[in-house]
Amino acid sequence: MTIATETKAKLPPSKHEFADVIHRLEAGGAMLPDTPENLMQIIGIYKAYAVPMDFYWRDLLYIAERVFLDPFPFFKYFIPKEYLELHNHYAGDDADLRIWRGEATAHPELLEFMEKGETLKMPKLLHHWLHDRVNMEFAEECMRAMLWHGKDMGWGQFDPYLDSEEYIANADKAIKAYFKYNPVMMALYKAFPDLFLEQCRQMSYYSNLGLFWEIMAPVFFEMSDIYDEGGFKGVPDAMNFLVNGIFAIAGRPIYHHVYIRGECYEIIPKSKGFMWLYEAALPYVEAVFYRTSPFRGTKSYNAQAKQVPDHQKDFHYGILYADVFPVGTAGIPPTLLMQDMLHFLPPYLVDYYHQHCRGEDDMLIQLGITFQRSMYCVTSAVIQALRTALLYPLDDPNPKHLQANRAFFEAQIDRFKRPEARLRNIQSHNYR
Amino acid sequence: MLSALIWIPILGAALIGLWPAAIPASRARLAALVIASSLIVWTIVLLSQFDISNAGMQFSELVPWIDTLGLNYSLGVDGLSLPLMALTALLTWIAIYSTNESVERPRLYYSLILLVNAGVIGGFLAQNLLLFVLFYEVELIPFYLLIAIWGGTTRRGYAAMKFLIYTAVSGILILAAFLGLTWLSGSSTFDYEAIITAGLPLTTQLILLTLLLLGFGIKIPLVPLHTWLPDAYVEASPPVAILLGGVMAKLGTYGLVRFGLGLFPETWALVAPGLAILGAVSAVYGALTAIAQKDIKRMVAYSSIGHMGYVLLGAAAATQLSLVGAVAQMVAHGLILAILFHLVGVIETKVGTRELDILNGLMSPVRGLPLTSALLVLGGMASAGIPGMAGFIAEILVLQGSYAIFPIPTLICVVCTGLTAVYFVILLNRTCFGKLDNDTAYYPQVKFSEQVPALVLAATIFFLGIQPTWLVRWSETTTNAMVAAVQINVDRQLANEIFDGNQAGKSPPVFAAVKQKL
Amino acid sequence: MAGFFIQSIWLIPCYALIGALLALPWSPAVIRKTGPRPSGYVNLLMTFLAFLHGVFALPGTWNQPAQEVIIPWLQVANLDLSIPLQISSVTVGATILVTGLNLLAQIYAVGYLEMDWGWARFYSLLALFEAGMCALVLCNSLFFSYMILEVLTLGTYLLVGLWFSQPLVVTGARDAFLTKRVGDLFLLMGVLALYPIAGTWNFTELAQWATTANIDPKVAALVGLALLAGPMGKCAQFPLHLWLDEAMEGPVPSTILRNSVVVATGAWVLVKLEPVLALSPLVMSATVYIGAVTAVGGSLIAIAQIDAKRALSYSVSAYMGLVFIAVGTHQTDAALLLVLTHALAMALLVMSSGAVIWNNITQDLTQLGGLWSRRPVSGLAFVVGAAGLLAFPPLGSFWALLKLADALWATQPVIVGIVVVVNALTAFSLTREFSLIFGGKPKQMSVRSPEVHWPMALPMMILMGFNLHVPLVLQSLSLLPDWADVNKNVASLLILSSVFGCSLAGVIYLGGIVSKPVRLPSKALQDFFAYDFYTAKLYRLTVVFSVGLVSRLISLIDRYLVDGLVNLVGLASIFGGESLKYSTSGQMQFYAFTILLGVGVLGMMVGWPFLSHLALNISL
Amino acid sequence: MADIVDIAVSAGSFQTLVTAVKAAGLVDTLKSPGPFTVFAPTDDAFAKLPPGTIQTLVQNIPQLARILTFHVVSGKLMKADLAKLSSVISVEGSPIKIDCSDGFEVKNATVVAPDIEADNGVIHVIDTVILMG
Repeated sequence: MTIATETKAKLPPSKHEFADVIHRLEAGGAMLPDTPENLMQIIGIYKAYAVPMDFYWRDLLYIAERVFLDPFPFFKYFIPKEYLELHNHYAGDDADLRIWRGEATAHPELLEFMEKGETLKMPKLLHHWLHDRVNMEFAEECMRAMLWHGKDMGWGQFDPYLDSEEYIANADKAIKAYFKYNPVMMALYKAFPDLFLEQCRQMSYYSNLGLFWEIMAPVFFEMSDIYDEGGFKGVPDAMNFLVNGIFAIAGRPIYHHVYIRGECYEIIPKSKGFMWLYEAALPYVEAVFYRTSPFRGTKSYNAQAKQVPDHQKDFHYGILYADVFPVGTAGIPPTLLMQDMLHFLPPYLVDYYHQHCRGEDDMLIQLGITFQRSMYCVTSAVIQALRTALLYPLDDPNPKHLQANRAFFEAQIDRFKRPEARLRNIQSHNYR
Repeated sequence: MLSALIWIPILGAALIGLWPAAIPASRARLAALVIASSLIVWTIVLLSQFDISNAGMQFSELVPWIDTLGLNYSLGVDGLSLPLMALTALLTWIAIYSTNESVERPRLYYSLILLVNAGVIGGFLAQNLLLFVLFYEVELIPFYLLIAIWGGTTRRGYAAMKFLIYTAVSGILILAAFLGLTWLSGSSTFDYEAIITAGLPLTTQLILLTLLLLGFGIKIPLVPLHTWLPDAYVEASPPVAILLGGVMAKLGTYGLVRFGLGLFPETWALVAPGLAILGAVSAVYGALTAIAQKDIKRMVAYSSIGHMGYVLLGAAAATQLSLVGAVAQMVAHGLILAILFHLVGVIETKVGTRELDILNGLMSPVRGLPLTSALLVLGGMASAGIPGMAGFIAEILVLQGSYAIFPIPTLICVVCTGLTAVYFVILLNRTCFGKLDNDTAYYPQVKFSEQVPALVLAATIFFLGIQPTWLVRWSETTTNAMVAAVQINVDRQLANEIFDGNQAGKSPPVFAAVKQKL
Repeated sequence: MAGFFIQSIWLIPCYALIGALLALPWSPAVIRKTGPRPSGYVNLLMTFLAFLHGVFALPGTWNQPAQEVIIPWLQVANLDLSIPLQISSVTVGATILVTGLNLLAQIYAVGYLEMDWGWARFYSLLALFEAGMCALVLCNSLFFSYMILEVLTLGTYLLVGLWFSQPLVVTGARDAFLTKRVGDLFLLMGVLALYPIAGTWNFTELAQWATTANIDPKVAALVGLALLAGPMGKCAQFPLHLWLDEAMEGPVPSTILRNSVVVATGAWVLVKLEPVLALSPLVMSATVYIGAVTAVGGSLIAIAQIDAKRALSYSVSAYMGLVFIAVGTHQTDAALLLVLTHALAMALLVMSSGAVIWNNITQDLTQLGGLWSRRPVSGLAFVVGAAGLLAFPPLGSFWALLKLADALWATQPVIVGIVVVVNALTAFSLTREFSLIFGGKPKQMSVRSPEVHWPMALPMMILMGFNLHVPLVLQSLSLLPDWADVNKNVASLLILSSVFGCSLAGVIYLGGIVSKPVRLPSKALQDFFAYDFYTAKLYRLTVVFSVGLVSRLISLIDRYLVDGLVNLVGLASIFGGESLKYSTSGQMQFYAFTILLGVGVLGMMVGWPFLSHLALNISL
Repeated sequence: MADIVDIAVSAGSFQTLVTAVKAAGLVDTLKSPGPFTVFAPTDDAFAKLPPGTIQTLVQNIPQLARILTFHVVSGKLMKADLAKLSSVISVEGSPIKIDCSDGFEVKNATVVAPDIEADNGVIHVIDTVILMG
């Protein structure tokens, strides 16, 4: 609070539509109001999100590194033991940087769910057919959003690299090795090299997103643990944990390795110097939180109706903008994620949902809105991290610097002025 | 056997209403449900015992009552009244079940509903004209009270009074016709069987028949005598609206066929063209007014006017097919109207409005009312005559049966099924489709028990649509006999020559025959 | 063995219905803990069973006369509504086509809708369509055909409305339902009117009856026109074509079926009704005119569309127009052959464009481009589909169009001209679409575009393979003419028209001569085609407007004139100083007065014949 | 005169920077003739970064090198030269904003000691580690 008064003393109040939010950000807070209820919700949902995420990143890496260009990847969602036991680089005893104090292998709740699901213990295939499983399609959709928006966003060097001669040469080696004993595909590769290269680029994005989420999962687990231990005093604490986390792991390399018959092909070597922050996190936030593509159940793709913008930069359909109310019906993709999180809600969140709206029956939407709140918190962390990295401290004595900070905050919040943005809604507790 | 159907509800009503000790609402409801269920069971027993190859009255009961007046307690059931009786039993149960558990003054409410039930069933069973009028008038007062006390808004008093006056006049007209009929035909009693109009001069018959038609026309109701209907249906609470539209209005159509067609086989042909046109006009009028409505309950109410037009058309044409169709349409319409009113009621309780411009996106599976919406789609489409549901086969029978006699009104009615689709699509598009409003869409959930009536009705509608034999088999013999009577009375010889009963399209040219005779 | 499958042929529609029912528990409000995908798998399995059943039954029908199985349904008064099933190689073959395309579309949907949660509804509705279409081809009765078409109309409403939160979907579903319903109702009028004249609804008996029928040409024309309206609605013919455009709001997998086999239901009924329609030359020429206008108009509109799905949908209308022309000129064999080849080729075209739309987000042709090298599977599918749709020997439609044109060459050269023009225009249109999607340089939205995953690619490849083998299949069914008997002039004219259309579009859209985006000299003309001759606007200004106006008018009359009388009188009573209590005796009188008035009017109407008769008597 | 590395080592307030440069294997590069302009963050500047940042970077040499090369511009640009520019392109490839209107600011860092000349270039000491973006 002291910081806030100081800042206000130095700068006149903002005239922005969301002046309250701007002032909160300038005081080191988040876009999400700081209430115990909000804190409880976002931490609870982080935990519920992290468990399927633990599946996502393992499977994404498995697909990128092992399944690779299999034309009929029927079993790509069946993670082999090797990848379930793959050590997360940011959890466990042998971590590069121990963010979560838990173990490095797959989360026990995830393993339990994979074994028993919501029904009974039965073979994997039956679980798959019963749709009693993690909706990996959601992760792939996020990957596709990053791929499709990749070139236009201008973040990092990852996407331009995919078009470089060097990348094509690396990919060529891997593709030839992969189809060494498959003359049909080899012939096809000769005829349509671009077909395979484009698939390979997609695989590189699988790897990119997998490596990104490998970090987010332990971050969220740790936040949940800290909260359970009574560690966070408010939403800003949680956000600051995220900000610190972003910096701590900013330098994590982003790469794409493929393992073919025991040999590693470095399609994107670590030595390219691609970093978590620039090549994965920022593109991810832009592509998935902000942009993605319109849900077919809410927008017409009719070219004459002009409901889909002409330019990718005008796409604003991410979770920060999405209408969660239709979740559960046809054409609303986040339903897959909401369903995934439904399995892993912490008990206090289940109790909380039972007390509101329709309780058990509309938990899918209640948790969706909680998720939206929590993603506003994550986005706040990204905004604050960018401010730390590129601008000035909040207590900078130079008013010009503070003005620059404010201009930055206002520019960020301007993106939520659109009518469909949910920033307005999450300010109130009645939005649930 | 039949008396039980009348006296069980009356006794039940008395029991619930007059029980000395205080009964909690749930107990009253339970008692009413038990009575209604026993009526259903009893009806099923009757259905199983009923001989469908017999055209005449079955299970007849006759107790002389007031000889001097010619009033006898004479009951009987045939293929015309049986399906309607079964419908009444089912809809009474539905009405009781779908009543809000915390209804005010539950004892009075449930006893009134049971009284209504007794009155209507009595009307269907009465084989004495005076007895019929008695029952016909008896159910008015409970209905009046049900609308006036448990009705919707401040207009309920107005609606109830309007309803009362209209239908009372209807009763008076019918009474007048019956009195005149018995008096002029020289019958010593009012027993249905004893009355023969054949000897009366045509003019007299026509006047009497006109009186009857006006009386029943108010009840059905036909345009332009319908103005009590939108108010009464809309102001009544959904269970009462179900009884009004599903059950009570059927007394009108039943009376039309039973007493109009049944007692005046000779003159029927004379009024039939007018009736057919009136049927078509009602259908068009109901459909077009429904399109313009902004209130879904009012829309459904007007749809009722339209659908009654088909019944009228079928009755007017009076071919074997059209008459079976008309009876089937009465049943189908009762079921469909009931499901629609019930669902509209559910929507109103949960969402708090019936305004088309406010409702939106109720199909949404988590926050909306998905099952209610799905059933509403079904009900609307059944009403619009989509095959596979009860409404379709009834309409087809009426239309095919009437086409040969009244091609133009029939084709107009075909157009009306299209218009019906228009307003139901408007209703469904606005209510079920679309997006929920984030500011308001925190509706309470529909409990399973609230869905039960609609599920039962939907299952019945589907069953009768897929197995329509169960809809028509009861009435076929009776209606055939009635049609035969119309023709035989016109000209026995002529009828014998022409009537071969093979093809609907080759129905004898009744009207030509009548004209010749005139 | 085949005998068993033939006797139980009625099971084919039942498989799908069972599938639809089994899918219901996965509706979102029922099973909540697990996802809805099993509903899809169950339906896939049932469709596969239906497909196998058809395949096993087919050999038994080979070179056999058509068998008929009667299933009793309803017998009332003097109307016998039993369901006659016709089992012949044509009908069984048609079920195989329907179930086969359904199977492919359902597999495709597994991929296309992998992010969707509405599987239960979607697959149930697909199953409903499958059941309906199989029942339609098997049943040999006009009445039941009408019934099925009505049910499918409702199915269209619900299937187009799958994504019901989206406003254009809602209006699209509405318009699809109402337009088809208009056609259905005219059909119903025809059905009702036909029975008293013909005494039967059985197609075979109708055909027999038609050979000897001697009816008033006016009646024949009216009945025929009414019967024609049903197929017009289903086949999206002018002026009932608008719904197909709006139905494109639905998901692509349903579009695969809609554009290939669902529209063909109308054509099927039309072919079945041909003997009845032929009773009136007027009806036949109306059929040809409607077909010709739709074929030429549809293919012109298709060229002006910028939406990938809509461009194809207008080609569908155009080809169904050709089917109308074929039926109108008594070429039912050619019509059926065209329906078959069109269905296969169009399904492939839709699959291909759907695959592109799926991961390029946009449907706008002008935003796509440069995909050929990266999307060869989709690209080849499009090429094969286009070749299969056009007169492009040796693929399917060439033979159908040849058969049609050949038969008319001598007698009605103008119609041959229309067929050639439509073929050329469609060739232009498809090449244009291909060039815009796959040719040129990548644009912003197509810059990253990997080929789709196997659930979409696999059915596409299977169907592509099947399209390539259509000539062999046709030959083995001895449906191909001997090359020696072929009218070489007609054949070369058709081929030339295809080549002309393709190369012209290729030059314009692939070459650098014409500046992009290609525009007609007149903006007004371009918009006239792009916005479908402004038909939607026309309807809004005429039909919709007038129905709305009349209904409001009647409603006002109802409120203020009929009912208002009561209230007016009540108002008068206020001025009379009475209190506004509804139960006052004064008002009772007014009510009574109104009722009396109503009674009087009704009495006049009912008694009119009598009164006029009386008047007549008196005057005599 | 000494080269850039020598100056940094001898100054004593660039221990983190020197360690990082050594870890990233950039010593030889910075000892080469160049010339280079180096924006050298002080130890205090590194200390301002949230905990863990440096640890992760040191574990991943290419990534560390990328951050460091962002602080290097090829050519010898004195403050006077930089004052004429609004931005320069770093060796990493991304642009660095320069603002000399009010003091001497490089992106969000302030130059605390400009124009320390070396054999193979010039060092400007900055108070904040600058990052791309």
